Amino acid sequence: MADPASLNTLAALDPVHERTGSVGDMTGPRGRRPRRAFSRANIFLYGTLILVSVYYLLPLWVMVMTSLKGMPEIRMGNIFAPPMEVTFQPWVKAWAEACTGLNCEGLSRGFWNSVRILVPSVIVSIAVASVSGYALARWRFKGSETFFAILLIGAFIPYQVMLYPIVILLRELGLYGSLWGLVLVHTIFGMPINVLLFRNYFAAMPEELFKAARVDGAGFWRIFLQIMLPMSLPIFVVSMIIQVTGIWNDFLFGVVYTRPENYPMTVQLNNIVNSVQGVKEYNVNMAATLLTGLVPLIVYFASGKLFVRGIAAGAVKG
Amino acid sequence: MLVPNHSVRIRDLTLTYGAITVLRDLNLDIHDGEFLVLLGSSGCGKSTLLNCIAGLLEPTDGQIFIKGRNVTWLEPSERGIGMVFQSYALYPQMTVRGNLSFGLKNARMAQAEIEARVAKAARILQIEPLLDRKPAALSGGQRQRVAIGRALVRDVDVFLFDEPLSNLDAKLRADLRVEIKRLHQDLDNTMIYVTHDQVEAMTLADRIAIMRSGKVMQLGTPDEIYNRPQSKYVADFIGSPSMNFLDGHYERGTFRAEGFQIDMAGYQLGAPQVADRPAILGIRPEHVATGALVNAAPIKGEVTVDLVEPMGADTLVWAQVAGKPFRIRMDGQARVVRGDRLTIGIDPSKASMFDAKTEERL
Amino acid sequence: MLVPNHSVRIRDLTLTYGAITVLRDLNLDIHDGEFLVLLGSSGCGKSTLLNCIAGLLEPTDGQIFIKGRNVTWLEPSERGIGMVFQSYALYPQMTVRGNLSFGLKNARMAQAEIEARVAKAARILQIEPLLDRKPAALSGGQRQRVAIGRALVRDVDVFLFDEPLSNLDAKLRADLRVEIKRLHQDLDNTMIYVTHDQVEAMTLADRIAIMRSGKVMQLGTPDEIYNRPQSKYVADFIGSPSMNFLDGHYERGTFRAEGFQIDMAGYQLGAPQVADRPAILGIRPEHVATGALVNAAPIKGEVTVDLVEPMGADTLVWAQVAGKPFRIRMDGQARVVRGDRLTIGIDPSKASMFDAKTEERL
Amino acid sequence: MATTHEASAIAESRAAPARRPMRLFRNLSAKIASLPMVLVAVVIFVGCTVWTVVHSFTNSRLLPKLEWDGLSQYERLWSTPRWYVSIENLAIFGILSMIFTLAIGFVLAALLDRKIRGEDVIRTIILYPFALSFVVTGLVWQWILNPELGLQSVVRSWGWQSFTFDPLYDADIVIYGILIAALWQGTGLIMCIMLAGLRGVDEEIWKAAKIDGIPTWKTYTHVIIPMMRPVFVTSLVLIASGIVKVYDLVIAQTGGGPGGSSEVPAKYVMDSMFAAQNLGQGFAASTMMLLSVIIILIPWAYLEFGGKKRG
Amino acid sequence: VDLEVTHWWTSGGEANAVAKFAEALNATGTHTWVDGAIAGGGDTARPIMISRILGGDPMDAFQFNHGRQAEELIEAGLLLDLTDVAEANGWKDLVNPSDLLDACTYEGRIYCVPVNIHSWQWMWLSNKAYEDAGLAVPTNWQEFVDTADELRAAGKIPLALGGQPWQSGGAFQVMAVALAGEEAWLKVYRDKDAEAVMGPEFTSVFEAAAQAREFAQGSNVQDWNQATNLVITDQAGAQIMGDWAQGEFALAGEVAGTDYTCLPGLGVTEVISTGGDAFYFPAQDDPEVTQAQKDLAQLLISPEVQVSFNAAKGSLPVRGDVNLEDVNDCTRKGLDILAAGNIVPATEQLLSPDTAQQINDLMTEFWASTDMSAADAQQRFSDIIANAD
Ligand SMILES: Nc1ncnc2c1ncn2[C@@H]1O[C@H](COP(=O)(O)OP(=O)(O)OP(=O)(O)O)[C@@H](O)[C@H]1O
Ligand SMILES: Nc1ncnc2c1ncn2[C@@H]1O[C@H](COP(=O)(O)OP(=O)(O)OP(=O)(O)O)[C@@H](O)[C@H]1O
Ligand SMILES: [Mg+2]
Ligand SMILES: [Mg+2]
Repeated sequence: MADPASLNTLAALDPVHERTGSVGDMTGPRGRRPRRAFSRANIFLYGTLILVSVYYLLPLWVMVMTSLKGMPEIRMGNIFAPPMEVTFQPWVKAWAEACTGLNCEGLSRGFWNSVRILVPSVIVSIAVASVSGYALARWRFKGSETFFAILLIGAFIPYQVMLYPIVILLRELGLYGSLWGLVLVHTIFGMPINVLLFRNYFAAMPEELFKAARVDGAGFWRIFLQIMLPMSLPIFVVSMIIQVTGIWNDFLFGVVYTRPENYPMTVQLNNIVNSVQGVKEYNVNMAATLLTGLVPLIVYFASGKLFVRGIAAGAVKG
Repeated sequence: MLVPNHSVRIRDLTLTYGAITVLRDLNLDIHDGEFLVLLGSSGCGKSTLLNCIAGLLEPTDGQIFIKGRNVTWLEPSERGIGMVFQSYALYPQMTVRGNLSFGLKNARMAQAEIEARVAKAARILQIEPLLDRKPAALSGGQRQRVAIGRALVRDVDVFLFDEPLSNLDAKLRADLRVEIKRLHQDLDNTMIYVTHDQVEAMTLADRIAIMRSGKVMQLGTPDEIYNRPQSKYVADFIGSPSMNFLDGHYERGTFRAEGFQIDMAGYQLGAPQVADRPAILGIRPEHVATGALVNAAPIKGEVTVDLVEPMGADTLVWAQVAGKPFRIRMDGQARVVRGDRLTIGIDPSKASMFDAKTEERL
Repeated sequence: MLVPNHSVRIRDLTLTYGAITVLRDLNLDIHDGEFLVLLGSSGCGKSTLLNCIAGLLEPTDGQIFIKGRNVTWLEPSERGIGMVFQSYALYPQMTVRGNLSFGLKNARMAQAEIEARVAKAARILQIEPLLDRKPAALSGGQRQRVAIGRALVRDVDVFLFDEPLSNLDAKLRADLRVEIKRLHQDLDNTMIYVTHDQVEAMTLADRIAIMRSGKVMQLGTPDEIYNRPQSKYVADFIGSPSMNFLDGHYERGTFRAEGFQIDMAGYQLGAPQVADRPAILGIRPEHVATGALVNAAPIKGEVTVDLVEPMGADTLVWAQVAGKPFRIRMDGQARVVRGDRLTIGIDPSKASMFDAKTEERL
Repeated sequence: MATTHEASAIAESRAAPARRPMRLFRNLSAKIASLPMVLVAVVIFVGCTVWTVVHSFTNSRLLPKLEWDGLSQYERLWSTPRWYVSIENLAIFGILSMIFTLAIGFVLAALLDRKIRGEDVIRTIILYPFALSFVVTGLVWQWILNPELGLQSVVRSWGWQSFTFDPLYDADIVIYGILIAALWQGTGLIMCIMLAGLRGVDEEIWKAAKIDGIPTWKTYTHVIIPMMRPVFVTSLVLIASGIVKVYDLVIAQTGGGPGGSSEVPAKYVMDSMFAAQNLGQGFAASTMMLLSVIIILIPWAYLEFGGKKRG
Repeated sequence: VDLEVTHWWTSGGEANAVAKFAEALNATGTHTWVDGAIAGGGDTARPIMISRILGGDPMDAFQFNHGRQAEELIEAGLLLDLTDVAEANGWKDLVNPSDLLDACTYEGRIYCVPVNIHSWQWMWLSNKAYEDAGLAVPTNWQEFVDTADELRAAGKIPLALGGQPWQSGGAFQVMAVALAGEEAWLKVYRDKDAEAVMGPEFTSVFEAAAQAREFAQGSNVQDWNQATNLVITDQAGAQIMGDWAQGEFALAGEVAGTDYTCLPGLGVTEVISTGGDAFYFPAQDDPEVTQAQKDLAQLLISPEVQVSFNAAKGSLPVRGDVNLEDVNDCTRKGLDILAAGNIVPATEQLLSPDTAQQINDLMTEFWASTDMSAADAQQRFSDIIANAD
């Protein structure tokens, strides 16, 4: 096999030998390429990410720091500086003492209202959306896609357009002012995006599974409950996060479609923030803001990776 | 009635998606206890047909009978069928036992009966030790066994398989193929099996239906399909490596092509009288005699080896005849290399001849 | 130097992911112009090895030489390799032409040169009419041709294929296999080809490397691998239907098993002296003589047919020997049915014998 | 043979219930289950929209009334300077926020996709603002951008006396001040979607590009981004649906100021309906918003869905 | 009976005042005041109120600026007719000035209770700010204009102005009545005479407004009371704001005359407008509630409540027969002007909310952008007036 031609080739490669070591003794680079921990690319990459993180964290930092300062310190100093003297008074005030009109109970009054709104709204809206998404993905009927298209366009309609007609609608249904009326409104407005997510998710699930279940004699509901549901944790997490944040943060619906005893926390927040008494009490405002944002934030931090996974399954495909 | 006992009858089945017609006036009778394989290239409508039989797709027109019952409008679960899918389609969150009993529970069967059936199916398929595992903890072959078990427990008249082995590797595929064959021998159910793997089709089928664009091209035993294909399409489709085709003319008992002619005396014509016409002669690579066997063949010739593909048990040799590639299948122990001259022999009785225009068998 | 002209040399290659060692001290020399197939079951590290050669994975230890150059630390594009992937990995938004020329443009090649190369590759692969289509408008086989073209235009020394045909159906797979083989004959490049399909391996390879858990079990020509497997693993792995194994004892030139014994006189032992020990005898189904050939075989016996799998060109018969399934491959024209008694003959010179403990060839 | 077929077929069809069941009742539970969706689509989205459009041709004031007033609400709308300011702002805000959200979202996702350490932490940091409402977002950024207390004063206190950054009090750039807050709140979600999209890209594509010697950035621009079209479309839909509704943020951050320079259409609608008690005007403005949405959506829907049917 | 009352009085002084109502109602023993305060001003609160009334689940009473805002609700029969209470208690005689009650009257029936008189026509000046700049506190608009530059030089904002549109519209309207005179003002605001807008009187108003715009540079606040706070903390020299600003001064412990100075009608034309707040009562089915609503209506206008409420709110009582003792300087001035009958109607009574909104928008734009000339603004103002209904 060692013919002269091959020797020629080797000779021609000689300059290379000098650079990378000869074949004969098998020297030269070996194993993993040596890599500086601080390569230029890495510095750029991590540098950018750190800068970005600072930008995103800055407001949170400002909120927390401000909420721990007293008013004089705020007026004097730098909003980014940590408090020289930590005080929890603003938190106490925001939670329990801040006044709106005659009510001086702070946010505490709204918190439980928000919970009472949140729980049924999230459950009902997700239940309805998931069933609809499932029907759209797996049980198409004549016109179902048209309804879905309308629903999607509905996502773009400004809420203001529907504020009045829905008031009238709720009045006719006798639900106006009740908690269930509000649940209905949240279900309606959460529908487009959630149905889209669920539909895409269920459509991406193997069709054969669904067929197998039908052959096994399972009907619409049984397939949904026993086959689809147990496989849909990620998308439920995504949907839940979107609904929890959306509903918890809602102000307009909460205030337009219910009565004061049901006003959610955001109404209190708005009241605290907008009831300026003399100077704005920024520390109280920030504490109130943080308190209000706590629930969705916790949900976010807790759900972590599932969210990305669910998004991947529900938003990207389809 | 004198007709054979039909298990599944399909009458004028048509299925369209908007403007696309996937199945067109399809008729098919499947005998009781028969193993019928639907074979065809991708997209020809095999799965669609199977789904129609299962009731998972609604036909646009036509009727489907199972065991003499018109099931066209029945729910899948009421048709007495079981189905096994390519992707196994096991319920991922249930154990194997749960998977097997799901359908039975849906039918509100008594617990004791369910257990008995699951146990029996598990025994038959040898998956008893796996009953409490979840599908994720099973290998591909085991999963497919469970999927088969799911059909088994339901004690159905007709088994439908949609490419059940495609997701398995070659080795496992061969093993499971044998198991399915055995299962059929033991159960004597009707089985309809979709595949596009012809080895599977040939080994498993009692009869094969070759499909093309929503129509059945030929329905027959593997032997018929292989040895007496009714059209060039079927001839080309079946057999790997595929049949060699030679273009030429049929003239009074002789096939003439550029550079040679073959006396078709031993060939059994489809019709007593065949007029002269342009024709195509098809010869399977393994029907080309080489070595010692050449002498037994009526017609001989010589070719040059272009390419050699050793495949273990046998060796495929590529040569040229009339300017077109010509495949010859030789024994695995044959030692040939590129450039060798090879004497070959052809036996017209093992060949197939087609009309050049209609591509139908002559 | 007297070493053969090596195109790719791999020295002590080790790759670990944390605690998992995927490749362990792997050495492999691939000749210039050779078609080497890496064959092994799923997860044995074939792709990992290929990716190391391509420079897509960094080895933990060891060296890689291509054409005598130590490329261990070079970028993939500088190694003079082209790679073809199972999923084709075409750039979906570019036309075929764009796919072929993207790499060249990036290397700032002159426009005229690029065009010439693309045209040449397109001619070789017969994809000229497709040049202005996007991948989505191509069939699987066409896509894979384009993917090969992408390596072709780069005029590389070494082609790497990672299961390029797995996504294609059987028919197309067979066709493309031949094309790759032809391509290799025409180009005379070194090709390293990963597959777990043994037919592919057998037909394509100049040499096959059988891998198992990150090690090369046997490296040899298809003929060597098939006929003289060095271990039971390799023997079992190669060949479909797989080899029949009989458990027994090797005692002074004779293989004894429950119920029968075989005189191993014709068997070529690996070592001149082999001590008595428990052994396993392996016989390929196609090496079991039947019909007229039985008389030529030194050892004869009789079995009952359990199951028949007609496969067109040949027929697989399942029987039992010493209580274990025993496969026999017969001619496709053979007519046997379940229950038939069959006389078989075995030729020890075509058998393989392994140590029962080490499973190595005796 | 043919006659036997016929006979048996007839026998079979006589014996069995061969009638096609009523279409309406097939899969009844699926239809019942879809009822809420159908109702929402028809009653709420179509019904309320029609209601609004109809009332935009009336002179409804505090209460909706069906007193026809022709096109006068529209004439009035298009002769109102504030409306022009609003749509101009929305256009600037919309285009910029689309571009920046997509760009930043993608770049961040691409950075995170580089197998970096601490990906989870950074992803959470970028995503968390999405949990906060626009009201909160507006407040915090109003606070940070406040020239007397926020960023500007801090930088000045470091000695850079001439540093000026008070977008919320400068009519010319106030919309950018809002944009900063909007981006802070919204990019996280888009980044997540993009990240998911990037993770969905076949790894072999990357390998192929590496072997072709394509630099990473070029692989992104020439291969990956074109591949992620559906992801970009989803993102765009999400961003766009948010943009049309931008209201809370403006209210919380600037209240439309300074001098009405950060007005947006949604605010115009709200103010017309409730402050000016001129419902007809508000409805006319909403109708225009809706119209613009439809004008944007129809070509998109046509591209997305129209093509599929033909192919 | 629990009576839910919705209002947007949430600033310190306002809340204090509302508390007087609540105390009075709770003191009856039979009724309870349920407070439904919504912060953010009328623009936030109005949609909520209207939705609730429309939705068929109204509150029991709500605060509104009386005037033309509620007309349609009355037409639709959604509000409680208070005529019987009014007649029984002789509101007609005791409400002073009488046009306050007229504003509550629609086709001869009375639908609301006026609770206070608020006048817009005030300018509030910080004595300390002028002192710091070494200046005398101005006594009229001209003096203010003359000293503005010096004040600015001393690092003070001459004129504090918040960013809410109604503040801009209001400040302009105050300047208009003060500088153009009552007659010209009425021609424009009441008679909708677009010609008058282009007349010399209003030309000078617009010029003055353009000057004022200069003076207001630098007051980067949004809410009115933050602007007031600039005056309280002596960062700004003056603010044009209604008498409700007094509540803030009071809350900050400032004393009229010593800490701050007030100039009704900008010290030029000493009139006050008789705007104010009123309470409406949505019609309810439950007769018990209806009775309670009427009780509340009567209570709101009762002398004791009027005194305590208005003292806290810094506004004037709606009845002439109550005696406000120890009122401060400014309130005294207001009462005197009221007694002298130098009153003009409030703009809410003259302009529809729609027109008011348009004017506010124009003024907001004008105050904020230095590139809109006085003449341009005048022209656009005239267009709005020409189209006003
Ligand atoms: N929902 C659908 N809408 C339109 N056409 C469809 C639809 N489903 C299937 N088809 C078309 O019907 C034809 C038959 O599809 P089918 O799945 O039955 O093929 P197949 O023979 O099973 O192929 P494969 O071997 O790839 O599974 C295909 O050409 C396909 O494009
Ligand atoms: N990133 C990784 N981290 C840890 N283990 C890995 C990783 N990638 C691969 N492996 C492991 O390395 C082993 C070899 O993988 P490789 O992809 O090379 O197998 P293969 O022989 O190509 O198999 P296949 O035929 O399925 O492609 C597998 O067991 C796999 O689990
Ligand atoms: Mg199929
Ligand atoms: Mg691999």
